[in-house]
Amino acid sequence: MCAILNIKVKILNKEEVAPDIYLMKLKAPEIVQGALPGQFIHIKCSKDNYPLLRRPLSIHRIDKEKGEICILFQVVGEGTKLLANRTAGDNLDILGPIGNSFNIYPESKKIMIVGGGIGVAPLLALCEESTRQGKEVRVLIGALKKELVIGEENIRKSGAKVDVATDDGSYKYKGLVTDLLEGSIREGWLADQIFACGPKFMMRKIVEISLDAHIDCQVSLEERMACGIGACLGCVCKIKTKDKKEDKVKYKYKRVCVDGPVFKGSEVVWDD
Amino acid sequence: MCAILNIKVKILNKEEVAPDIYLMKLKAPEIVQGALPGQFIHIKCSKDNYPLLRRPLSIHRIDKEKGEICILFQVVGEGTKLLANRTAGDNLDILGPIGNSFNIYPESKKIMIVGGGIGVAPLLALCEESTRQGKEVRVLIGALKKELVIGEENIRKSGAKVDVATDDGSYKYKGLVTDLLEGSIREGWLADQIFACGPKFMMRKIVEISLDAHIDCQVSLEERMACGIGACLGCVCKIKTKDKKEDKVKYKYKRVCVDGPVFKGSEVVWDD
Amino acid sequence: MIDKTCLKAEIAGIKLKNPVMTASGTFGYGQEYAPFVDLNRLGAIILKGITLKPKRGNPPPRVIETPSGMLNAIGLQNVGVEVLIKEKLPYFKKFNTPVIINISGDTIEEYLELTRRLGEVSKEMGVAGLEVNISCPNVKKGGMAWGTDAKATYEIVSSIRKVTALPLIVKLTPNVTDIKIIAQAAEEAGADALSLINTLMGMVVDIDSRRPKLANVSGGLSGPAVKPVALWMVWQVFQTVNIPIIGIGGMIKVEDALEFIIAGARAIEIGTANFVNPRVTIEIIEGIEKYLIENNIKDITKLVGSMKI
Amino acid sequence: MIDKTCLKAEIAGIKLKNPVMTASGTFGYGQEYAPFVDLNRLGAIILKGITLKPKRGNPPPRVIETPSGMLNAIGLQNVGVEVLIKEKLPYFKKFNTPVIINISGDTIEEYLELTRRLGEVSKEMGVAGLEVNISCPNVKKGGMAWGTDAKATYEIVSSIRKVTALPLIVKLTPNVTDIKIIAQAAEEAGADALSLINTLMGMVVDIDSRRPKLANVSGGLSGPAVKPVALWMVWQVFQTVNIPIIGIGGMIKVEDALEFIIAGARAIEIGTANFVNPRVTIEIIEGIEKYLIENNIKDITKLVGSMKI
Ligand SMILES: Cc1cc2nc3c(=O)[nH]c(=O)nc-3n(C[C@H](O)[C@H](O)[C@H](O)COP(=O)(O)OP(=O)(O)OC[C@H]3O[C@@H](n4cnc5c(N)ncnc54)[C@H](O)[C@@H]3O)c2cc1C
Ligand SMILES: Cc1cc2nc3c(=O)[nH]c(=O)nc-3n(C[C@H](O)[C@H](O)[C@H](O)COP(=O)(O)OP(=O)(O)OC[C@H]3O[C@@H](n4cnc5c(N)ncnc54)[C@H](O)[C@@H]3O)c2cc1C
Ligand SMILES: Cc1cc2nc3c(=O)[nH]c(=O)nc-3n(C[C@H](O)[C@H](O)[C@H](O)COP(=O)(O)O)c2cc1C
Ligand SMILES: Cc1cc2nc3c(=O)[nH]c(=O)nc-3n(C[C@H](O)[C@H](O)[C@H](O)COP(=O)(O)O)c2cc1C
Ligand code: FES
Ligand code: FES
Repeated sequence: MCAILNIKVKILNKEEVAPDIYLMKLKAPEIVQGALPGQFIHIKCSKDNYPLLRRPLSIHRIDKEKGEICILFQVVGEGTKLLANRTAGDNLDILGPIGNSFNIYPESKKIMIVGGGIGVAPLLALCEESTRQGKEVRVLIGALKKELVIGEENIRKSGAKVDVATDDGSYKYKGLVTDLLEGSIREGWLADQIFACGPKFMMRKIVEISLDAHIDCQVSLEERMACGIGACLGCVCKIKTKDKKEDKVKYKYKRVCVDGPVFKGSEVVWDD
Repeated sequence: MCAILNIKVKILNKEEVAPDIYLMKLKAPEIVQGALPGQFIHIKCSKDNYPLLRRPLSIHRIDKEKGEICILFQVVGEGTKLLANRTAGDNLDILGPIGNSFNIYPESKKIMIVGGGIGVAPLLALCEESTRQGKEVRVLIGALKKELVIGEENIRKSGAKVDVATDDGSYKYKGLVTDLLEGSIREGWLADQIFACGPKFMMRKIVEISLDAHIDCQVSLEERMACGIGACLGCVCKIKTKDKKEDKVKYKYKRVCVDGPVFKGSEVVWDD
Repeated sequence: MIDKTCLKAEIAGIKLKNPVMTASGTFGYGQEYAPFVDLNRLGAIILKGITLKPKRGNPPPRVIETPSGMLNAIGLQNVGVEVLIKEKLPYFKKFNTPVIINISGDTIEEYLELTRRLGEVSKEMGVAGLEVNISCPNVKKGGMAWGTDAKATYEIVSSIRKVTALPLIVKLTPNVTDIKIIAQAAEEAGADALSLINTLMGMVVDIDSRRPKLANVSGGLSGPAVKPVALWMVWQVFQTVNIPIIGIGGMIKVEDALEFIIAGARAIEIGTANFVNPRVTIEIIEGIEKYLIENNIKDITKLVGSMKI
Repeated sequence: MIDKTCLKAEIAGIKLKNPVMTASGTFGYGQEYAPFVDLNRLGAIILKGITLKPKRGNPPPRVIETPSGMLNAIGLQNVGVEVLIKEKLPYFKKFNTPVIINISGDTIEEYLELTRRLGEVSKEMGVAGLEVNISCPNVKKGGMAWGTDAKATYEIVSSIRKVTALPLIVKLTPNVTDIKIIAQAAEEAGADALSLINTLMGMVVDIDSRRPKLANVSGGLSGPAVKPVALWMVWQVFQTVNIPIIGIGGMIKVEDALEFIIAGARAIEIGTANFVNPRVTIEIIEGIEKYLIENNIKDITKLVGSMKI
């Protein structure tokens, strides 16, 4: 992990790739060399102090040669709305790269990557890195409907096999992306590692599936953040602790920003 | 005075006419017919609620034929900065027209108009209306330095005689615009009415001069505003009261927004 | 999905078409907003705080913007109760919206005389109720002093209660250690409803002149900045008293109003937001209706205090 | 125009290069901000609030943005004093910036034990002083209860005073009716300095789930939204006590810091703004220096409390 920098990066390009979903390319040679799949950047969306806090967005793509990174984000509130209004040529104040990144084991041969909704954002970088390392990669994408399926083409270009599930059946398989995962396992395609990012209920289900199938699984979590660099303790999630006698509750709080955002699926305590 | 409207108007044009001073043309047929020189509009500078309050800006020019009004403003803080960043084609949420306007007496023949700094903003409309009514109009413009002299050309085009004073002497007379006023009175050009807008100390001095010369004088005041429509009582200024016995302090608070912004110079209590 | 919902509320016996009222001091004497708002559509109108005699108010500057808020130190400038009765109240005859008078005084006697006077004319002039301001931070005497002490609150509210049968809303200040105690005192003293919050004390300094930006030195903070504080206090008081609560503080969009209702406010008052968007009250009424319909809630009373913790 | 100015300040006997410190809980254990800030340039570093035993803290969500502010309900998650001493404090050996420890406890005994323990190691580990947090709104026991009552404040501060010679800064809560009384109690009890404000209590409601957005229900409001409230309290306390005041609350640019100094703060703490701009402390130090030079002020102490009213 390289040091977190606070820099101004130039917006090279902005594109609405799906309704309310934007792809933005940033010139960031200072951070691109150290950036790893699964890490994120913490962005000041506006030029003044409103909204006040930064917004965390995953690194969608890492182009070391050109010194560029991409982000892929959905407009859900004020911060992302203002970000979507920024234009090519603008400077963006970011902190990054932040977080621990997905851990691809050298010995893994087959990699399964599952993304739900905007959760595919960090997965393209992961997919490209995995194929670069010569792994056999399959990607499952879940979305509400056809227009919201994002990243399929780029993921396929990277050399991975892609399958898609839509809730309403408007594109490819009708149903949940977790059905596809279960299907592929049933068919006997057993990955050495599963990586997942998406809605909580989806990740929880994937962790269950992976535990049943005895496949190592890593998930990328989200939590509301303030500092983004490990100082405020605002972004914690519950992580199981090794059965210490004194510890009645058997979990401790870990920071999603710097202890994560990627955690072992088996360690996450899912409540509510 | 016509009713105050809350409307969205289109920005037709924006131009930086002097360093940090912008001229903006707005399509506002709904309010242009009733608008009078000296009135202002109360503007939501940003698209969100930051900064929170509207900002009052004088109507600089009224073009009834085209249904357009202009504003002329100086960037001094967050609100005006955001306004300066708005672009042609944008919609602007405004309240207006607001205030009592300058009162040109039918019997007046000679009109003297004095503006200091950005205080010239409401005076072009006044000047154009005065010449339209066939008055003989002289205008004195004061500014810190040459680049900050604004409106001279348009005022001259309207048919008025213009003189300029700059503090540093970089353009025309070196000194205060009030020197020019005193000079013209000494030379015997006695106006029937003096209208003034600018920094407090300038208006105060002009009122003194006008009282000495027994010339009727109207000044346009500024005060921080919240509602801009007479409801909050936030924008008051001290106005002399007719010597009522019970009233020891001999002034009352009047609202700049709807009781003004134009007041008789002789009625204003200038303190601090 | 349902296609109709009921927005009606009853506060202190006052029947409201909907729960959206205007906060005292931010809606003038009503008429100022008539160009923008059909006053008939409002739940109730609360007028600028009134005193027995006219009040000049504080010197300017009286208002200053702060991050997502504003400070005001109007100092209760108002026309006095007699001019109110003669010149301001008649205007409302043509509307069927309840008009509530926000009252202030330097002494208990002044509150009482004001209450009696408004009681006398209430039928004729259509005074629906009184909102007792014991929380104004911008006047030297009286004002907030009543609202920061439970005993003083009890004393003034029970005194007023004795001289009037008018619906009595007591408006609380947030500048206290424990608003629950004050709320309880007001309830025990006979308040029919509570409204909260008034403004938080604040100050801004001009670093060039090294003087306070407000001539009055301090002012009252209002606007979105204070919303979280107001919500917390409404929720606290909701768990404490049995009389209805009117939520106030920083609402500028329908979501804000819904937060207050869910936290226990049977009605709400919109203040500073009127300055930003003069039609905000109507937009919030329409937004509440839409939310109720979309969420299949047939009656807004079902939403009041529905927060689960 | 002068070309040099003196930024030095002394608080509770602690010598500061400049008046800019980091507010507890917003600067972690210091190290987190080292990539962005030369820690040697800071006036002082105040670490995340520490307790005798490690504390797990509250469940998430713990933070939520509000208009120009944020609510937090961290619940004092911290490593406990022993890990602090062993793993966190050694890091500061290479810096010459005073490190102040913010302490909390459930009981007086815990505060005392913590104080004694830190006193024992203070020389060796470079503990410059203690900031006693009697104002945390996010813990069930202790916390703010001490800071909302003058007697309790006196009791806890005088008890701590008896067991330590370390510089003692008492951190006050704004959630009180009259902060002057609390400030006086702390002064009388032997505090060397006061810091204010901690956060204001607040809440945000999720209108979809109809639950509070914070798992802890309430949280502490900080950020620019609270600045006017903090300034007013600093000014109030400045007129009341004779010990130095450290201003805290909502500062995000140099003008804000200057407002606090003019209103009476001998030093300031920057909190939430660190999250927005990790270099904000340095920018504020540089900005203060520039202001002093431009205004021909040779020594910052001349500016402290220079407000004319
Ligand atoms: C490590 C990390 C990586 C992320 N990567 C991406 C990404 O690549 N693309 C993308 O579109 N989004 C990503 N998110 C989520 C993104 O940060 C939020 O959508 C964004 O902060 C919302 O800001 P806003 O101002 O637009 O919305 P707000 O007005 O702040 O909130 C709108 C809604 O969004 C949700 N939300 C807000 N903040 C968060 C948060 N931190 N975590 C989860 N939900 C939140 C809430 O439910 C809220 O109701 C990531 C979050 C984290 C923690
Ligand atoms: C009736 C009226 C008409 C006006 N017409 C014009 C005009 O035509 N052109 C123009 O450039 N300006 C005009 N002004 C002044 C203009 O409203 C302020 O400059 C503007 O509101 C500043 O907003 P801001 O957010 O940029 O600055 P802020 O950040 O709010 O303040 C920056 C500085 O501007 C000054 N200021 C702010 N608001 C006011 C105010 N309401 N009155 C006086 N000073 C203020 C303060 O000294 C402050 O330090 C007018 C003011 C009034 C009351
Ligand atoms: C300019 C102004 C004047 C006010 N005058 C009064 C008043 O006369 N009486 C009163 O009880 N409250 C008064 N208030 C307080 C408001 O009624 C309200 O309680 C407060 O502003 C919080 O609500 P808001 O954030 O929606 O503005 C005033 C507020 C403002 C901003
Ligand atoms: C995330 C967070 C954690 C905090 N933790 C502590 C703490 O442990 N001890 C303490 O005394 N104050 C704590 N505070 C309060 C701050 O030190 C400060 O008093 C407050 O945030 C106001 O300053 P600001 O507006 O500059 O943030 C915390 C504040 C925040 C935002
Ligand atoms: S966001 Fe501050 S610790 Fe993670
Ligand atoms: S700005 Fe509200 S009365 Fe003038």
